[in-house]
Amino acid sequence: MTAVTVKGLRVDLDGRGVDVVDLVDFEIAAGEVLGLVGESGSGKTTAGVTLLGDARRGATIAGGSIVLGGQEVVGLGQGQLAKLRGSSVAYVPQDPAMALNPALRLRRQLDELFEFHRPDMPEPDRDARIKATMREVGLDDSDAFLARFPHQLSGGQQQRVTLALAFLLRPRVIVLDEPTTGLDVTTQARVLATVRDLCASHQVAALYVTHDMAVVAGLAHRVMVMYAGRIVEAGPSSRIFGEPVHPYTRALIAAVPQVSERRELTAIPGDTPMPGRRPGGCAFHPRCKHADPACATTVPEPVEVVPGHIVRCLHATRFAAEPAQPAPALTAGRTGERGEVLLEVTGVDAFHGRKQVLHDVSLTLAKGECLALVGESGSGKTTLARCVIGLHRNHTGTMTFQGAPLATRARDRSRESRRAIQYIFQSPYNSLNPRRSIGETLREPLKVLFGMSAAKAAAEVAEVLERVSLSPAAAASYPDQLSGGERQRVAIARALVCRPEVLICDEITSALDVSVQASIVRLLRRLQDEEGLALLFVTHNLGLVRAVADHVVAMRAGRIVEGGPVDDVLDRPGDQFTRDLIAATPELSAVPTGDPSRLPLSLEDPT
Amino acid sequence: ACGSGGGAQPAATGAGAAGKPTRGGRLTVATGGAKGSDTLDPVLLNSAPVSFMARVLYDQLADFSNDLQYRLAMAELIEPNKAGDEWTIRVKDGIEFHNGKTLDAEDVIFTFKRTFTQAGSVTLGKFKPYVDLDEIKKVDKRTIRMKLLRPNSTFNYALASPHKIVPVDFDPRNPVGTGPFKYKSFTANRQWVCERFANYWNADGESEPSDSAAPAGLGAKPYLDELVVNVINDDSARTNALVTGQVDAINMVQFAQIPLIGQHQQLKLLESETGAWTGIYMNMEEPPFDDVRVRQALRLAIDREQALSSCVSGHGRVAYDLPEPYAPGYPTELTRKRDIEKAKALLKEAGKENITVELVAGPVSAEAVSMATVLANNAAEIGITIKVRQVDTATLFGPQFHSWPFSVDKWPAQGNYLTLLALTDLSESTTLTHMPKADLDALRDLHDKALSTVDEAKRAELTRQMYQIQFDRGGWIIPFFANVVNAHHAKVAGWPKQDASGRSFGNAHFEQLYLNG
Amino acid sequence: MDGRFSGSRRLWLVRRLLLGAAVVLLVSVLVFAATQVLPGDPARAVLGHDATPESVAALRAELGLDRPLISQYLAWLGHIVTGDLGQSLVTREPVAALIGDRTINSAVLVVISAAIVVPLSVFVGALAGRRRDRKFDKAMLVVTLGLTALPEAIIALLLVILFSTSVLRLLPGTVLLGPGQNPLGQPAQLVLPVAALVLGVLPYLSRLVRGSVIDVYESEYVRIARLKGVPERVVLRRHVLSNALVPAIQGTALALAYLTGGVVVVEQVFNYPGLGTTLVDAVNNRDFPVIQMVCLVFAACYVIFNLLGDVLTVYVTPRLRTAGQ
Amino acid sequence: MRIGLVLTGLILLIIAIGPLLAPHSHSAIVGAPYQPPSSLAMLGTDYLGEDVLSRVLEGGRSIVWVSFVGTLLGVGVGSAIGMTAAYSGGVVDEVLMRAMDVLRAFPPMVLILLLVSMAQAELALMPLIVAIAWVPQVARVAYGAAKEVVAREFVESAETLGASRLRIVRREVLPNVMTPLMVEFGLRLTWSIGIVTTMSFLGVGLQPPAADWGLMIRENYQGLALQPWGVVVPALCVAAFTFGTNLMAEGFARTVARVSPAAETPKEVTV
Ligand SMILES: Nc1ncnc2c1ncn2[C@@H]1O[C@H](COP(=O)(O)OP(=O)(O)OP(=O)(O)O)[C@@H](O)[C@H]1O
Ligand SMILES: Nc1ncnc2c1ncn2[C@@H]1O[C@H](COP(=O)(O)OP(=O)(O)OP(=O)(O)O)[C@@H](O)[C@H]1O
Ligand SMILES: [Mg+2]
Ligand SMILES: [Mg+2]
Repeated sequence: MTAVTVKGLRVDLDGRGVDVVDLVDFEIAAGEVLGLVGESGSGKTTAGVTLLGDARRGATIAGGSIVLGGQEVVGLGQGQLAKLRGSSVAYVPQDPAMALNPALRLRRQLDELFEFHRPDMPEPDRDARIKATMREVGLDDSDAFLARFPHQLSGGQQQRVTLALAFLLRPRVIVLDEPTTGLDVTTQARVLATVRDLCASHQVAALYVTHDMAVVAGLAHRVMVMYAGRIVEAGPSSRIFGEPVHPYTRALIAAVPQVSERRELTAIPGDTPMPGRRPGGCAFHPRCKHADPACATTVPEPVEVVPGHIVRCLHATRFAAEPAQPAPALTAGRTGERGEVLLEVTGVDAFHGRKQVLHDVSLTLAKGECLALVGESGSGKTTLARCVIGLHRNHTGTMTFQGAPLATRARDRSRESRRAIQYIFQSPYNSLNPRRSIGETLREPLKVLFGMSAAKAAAEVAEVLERVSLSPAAAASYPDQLSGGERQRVAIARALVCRPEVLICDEITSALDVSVQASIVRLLRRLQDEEGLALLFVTHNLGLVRAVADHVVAMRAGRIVEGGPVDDVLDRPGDQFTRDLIAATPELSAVPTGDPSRLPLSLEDPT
Repeated sequence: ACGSGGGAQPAATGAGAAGKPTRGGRLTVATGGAKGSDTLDPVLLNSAPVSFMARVLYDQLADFSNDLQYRLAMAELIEPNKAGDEWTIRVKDGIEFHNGKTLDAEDVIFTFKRTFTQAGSVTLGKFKPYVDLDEIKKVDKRTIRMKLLRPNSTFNYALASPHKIVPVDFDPRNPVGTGPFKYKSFTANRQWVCERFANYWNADGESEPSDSAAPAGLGAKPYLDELVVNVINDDSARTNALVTGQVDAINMVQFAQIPLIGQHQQLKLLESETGAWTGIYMNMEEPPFDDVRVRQALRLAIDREQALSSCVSGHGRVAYDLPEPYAPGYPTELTRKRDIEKAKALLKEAGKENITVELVAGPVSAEAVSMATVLANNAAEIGITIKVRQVDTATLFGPQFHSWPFSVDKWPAQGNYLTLLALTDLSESTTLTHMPKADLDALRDLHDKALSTVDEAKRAELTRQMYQIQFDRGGWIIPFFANVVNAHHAKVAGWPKQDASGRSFGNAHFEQLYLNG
Repeated sequence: MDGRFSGSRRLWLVRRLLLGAAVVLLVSVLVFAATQVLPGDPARAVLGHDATPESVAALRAELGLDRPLISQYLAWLGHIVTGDLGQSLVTREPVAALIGDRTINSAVLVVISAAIVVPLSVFVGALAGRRRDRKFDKAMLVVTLGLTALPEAIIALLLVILFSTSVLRLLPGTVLLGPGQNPLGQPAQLVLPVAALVLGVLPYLSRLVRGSVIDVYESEYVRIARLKGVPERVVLRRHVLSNALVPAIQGTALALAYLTGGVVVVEQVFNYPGLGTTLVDAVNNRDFPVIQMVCLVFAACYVIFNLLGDVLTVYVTPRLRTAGQ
Repeated sequence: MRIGLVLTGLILLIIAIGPLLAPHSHSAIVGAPYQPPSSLAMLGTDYLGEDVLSRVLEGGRSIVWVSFVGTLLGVGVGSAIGMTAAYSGGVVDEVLMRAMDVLRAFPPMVLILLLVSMAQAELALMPLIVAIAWVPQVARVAYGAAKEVVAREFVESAETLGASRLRIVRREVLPNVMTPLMVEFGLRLTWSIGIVTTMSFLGVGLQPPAADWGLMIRENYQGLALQPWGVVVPALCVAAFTFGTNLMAEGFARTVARVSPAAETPKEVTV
């Protein structure tokens, strides 16, 4: 039974006649989970919220039809939409911390749905339904819990509350917009299981929006791939991940790092174009390695390569006939002797205020090696990294660089050690001064560390930009003119311009799309090979660890629980904690079905 | 204090014609010029409102009428001996204080003692050189005899300028006097309330001439039951209060607001010429004013007509640097014409061309600052640049008050030039002009001579000679005598025609006012 | 976890109170120092131009102005602590009596103004914020901009001209209040001063409310509420206002503190017997104990309003209220 | 914003070339007081008989000078204090910001009243007085803005290089709080004009015979009924200037800074 049918949907930016998404057709059956994937900016959210008859400020639904349970949504008035929303179609937002009203208690926010959609429902029934739903999403159903305010919940709990809000009135359709992005892998796994369970048991049709291919692989029955506002490929999960046809889909999949095997990550060159700047013909052609002149001029029509598998590519039939995706090259981990130890951390205890967040942490980093630091959120990875660079002052224990002790504060350290150890921050948006040009940003270390004149520095800047594969012309631009990936390259360049020996990278790819992440990772590996850089690579992404690291150290609650060569740890995890972590990480290569038995963890929330 | 304030009911109600003259009722007026330091202590009077209020609460041995004629008040006799150094004073019989006590010689003696002992006493100055406290003898119940330290044949004038008689054991917190109204409440800078004193000694006395004198049959003065004086220092706000009927009368009407009041039929103006003056003084110890030619040049440079027109819209009379126009011996023939050329020549002679001086001006009167501005304007024409620096009164009267080289001050009319001179140029401690010794000695000599003669004509002649010195070499620039303007609602009548002292509200003769009910 | 404050909150409150007291104390030191720098002295201001050196010296001695500064200050502070606010140098009356009813008068003015301006601003601001960029909003922006373009003194003058003396003769343009008289006894007199204060604060506060209403309207949870099918009017009432209140509370605290300062100008224009006119007089007379006390009252108001604002903010913000639990 | 530019430009034009156009000296007495407009005095005469037009043309200088320099100084010093406190944190932060709290406890008008009485109304000192009134308020705003910036990673990045504090404040923090500070400057300028006018109006500002719009309002208010131009024209000039700068600040804030300048930004409540 079809729950919702979308045909020819188009959303325009107001007054500019520019489409954000167009030509979107799909339907979702009751109980089915449809995944919608694509790089950032491709139009996923825009397409998703149209099911609620909504377009964000500055945009309007310009055409097409959305039939939901026999009712046309496009063109409904505010009042009718209000009736529909929450009861027939519900929305689960990306960031639960922002989506829950901080001034209202949970019960109030849940009860509100009855107030406007089921005004006749008697109070005891409401209460029963609320409690049942709370249990279904794996939350405490006590009155005390319901009397809490949103800020009194953890991120995972908040996300579950948004799920409860969405499922409370048993809508036909539910739109989930990257509901697990902010969560760590274990919590993510639990939330995913909840979603799948609820959809199945209440026969709710779900549109699951995400940029994380691996998540969809384990959850969705069918998957749509979106690029530049168009659905470029759609089909059953098994087809999309097993036999992808569109070059874009293939490239996306090749960029996803895997925990189970070390493989060469391939990046898609370039960035997703913004609405209004999308190229003619096939929008993907400038980034496509198979593009021919026709691609630049002809708009591809959807082609059904096998029943239920549709591809919007001029060469769809040819690609479909080819053997599916050449298996990604497996690479060997680097082995052999560890080099000279550069950085040594011994017995570090660190505190935030009175709270101890690191307990007796020790590790060593050798020349030319990449040491990954993994652990769930809040385990103290960032704190440790900041201790090393001298930004976190409240700690005890010793740290040495090439045998010489490091002062607590960066400012008190020798110029030599300030040069030799460089730090790259997580957010490319925050780590560059928005008011200074890239050139100025890159000259700053040269000035501070070497007192270099601007003229001499200019040459260095141009050179370092080339090393991170940016054009020297980028020196004149400002951060907001660059994409996230480009900014992160600038951040790397700022570190490299000091000619460091150790790079500390704190989740430097977590804010980026997989394809961009792949290119950054490749860059780092290249630098490592060419220049013998030592890397302390902080991440919670085990796939990445497999892809880049030589050694790995796992942390939990401020303690090191396990450490060793990557392959040893990931293939034969010694600690239960590491095992859980690996199990919770969604994998692309796993059997792509909606089979709940594959879910790694039970539903109970341990908190 | 008393709880029922004056503003509780709108004062003047209804426009148009006034009704029949009636006894009783409450009069609400608003005054400007009040200060936080105002008190009802009659030896500390230092603002316009307290000085007219003192006339309401207290009375004097002698007084000046509204045209500045000397006359006896509570005294039935004030007489000097031949040498003018011994005075006999006898008070009238049966004058009653507000507390029921009868005025007698003890009270007069007590008042003198109090004047000498109270810190900050402002009337002390004029008595100090003459009165010997140990030589005041009570002759009988109502008579005293005073042996002065030196002759002063105008001692009676000193008694007629403010010298309020208070009863023995006077307490300023509960002031008791012999005036027509008695104290009810007082809050400095805010409100005074007083009520009719039934046993007013001068209830049947002659009233000051008025255009709307009380009809016979209205009974004994005062006619009003209660007098409420509100302080509204802001000139516009005060006018507004009258216009909107919140008060029945106001004083110190700014000349610019006369037309505004004229628009209202039921409002009447009360304007009077006075002998009060605001002067600019030059400190003769300080260059360039140590040179008489500079002083005269400035006196020649100022455009008196323009000053009169600009500062008070022409409401006043031109003056020629000599104060006290009502004083015996005032030389009306001593006048000056504006003469730029002569002024320039004088400056050239003195070698003081193109000089710059600072004039410290403060708000001593409404016209003080504008006068300074006009002078600065006029002086520019003779090559003197005057920088006007405006300061507040606390700064003006601050420690430098007696040593500013060039500043302003204001005086009410004293009625007698000898009295004024003793308080200003001749006083060693409070002089502002710091006359050079030669002139000072000459003036002192003339002053002493005048005081030791009881011959009025001779005294007038000596006074004239002193005026001449002032005119030729003095340090004051007095461009005009400003009028005082009051305004009142038509329903309040009985206002005196004239108020030469400039104390406002018809020299505070509230006892002769009545309401047309 | 509800209404009552947690232990750490109570500690916070105590800390804030102490801090506030310290601010007031420092203000007193500053004002004392400032009064020492003022040119001129009270003895002269009292005595006027008839002052003789002896009388000034006598008065100075009597007023205690000849003692060393520190001992003057400490003596003053000692008296304050024991509840004796000292004596006016000028009138020799107890300062407490002098400023007592004026404080009440000013407070009446401020409280009435606040009682009008706060709900009005919330109403206007919320409406404008809701109709963002529409006619009402634009009109409101122009009006508030126009109002801020006029200094308070000029607003007050305009009001007098319009409603009292020249155009309409509806309301008294001057306030006449006997000592101890209740300003509420004559409401007509209060209209214009209150209007001047309200017009002075309204632009600031209503735009603050508008800004925060818009912020909240833009927030994700309001979008989500709409996507839950909550009707628009409930969105405003329940989801927007409850959260937009916080900046409004802070703004109100600031506005109240500002009002207490604004009374200086407005009282002056309307001859209103309050703290503002008292301060102007005291400064002119160099009446140090009064200057000090009035400044202290102002500072204390500032501290109290801020503290109240913070406490209220904590109270209506669940995140802050429940912190530390 | 365009209207704002035009108005402000107009006023600045008056200030720049006005004195050259003035038919009389600003302090010359050209006739009787409060004369209605005539060929001699096109806007009539004022309370002393000076030419209103000449005084209006002359009278903008002081107000613009005092409010502009005062605001610049106040915003400059205030933001320096705010940024230093925000960046340094710890004791410096506490001491500086508590000191600002103490100053903020004086309503600006009260502070100005005290300062003016202390210093007397010297034109040269008046900007300083206006500045002192603004410093604590601006410091608060700059502090809030800078506090957000100093927590950002590019500041930490500069710290890992060992850049000096001054360098970090100047090169990393300042450029990022520049926009709110400009907005602040615009608003404070508007308010300074109001304050300067009010000071003159209360008689604690410039003193006669100086020509100054605020002073003119005070001087000629008495004669409003006789000769309204002496009050109306300077009041309009002040209003136009305030309105102009206000529109500009508002426009700047909306277009460049993309914030709605809610006057003084309410502070965060700290736990
Ligand atoms: N109302 C709008 N006004 C302006 N631009 C818009 C609007 N809605 C969407 N866009 C633009 O359209 C593009 C697609 O936006 P959308 O949020 O749908 O992408 P997305 O795939 O959900 O990206 P992400 O993964 O980053 O969430 C983006 O470049 C966005 O900037
Ligand atoms: N500024 C802070 N104040 C107090 N506690 C903090 C602060 N920053 C971090 N913590 C706490 O310290 C612990 C370690 O935090 P840290 O940021 O090092 O973890 P992490 O492993 O980097 O986590 P993530 O993967 O989420 O980045 C966490 O419990 C966190 O709540
Ligand atoms: Mg999205
Ligand atoms: Mg981290």
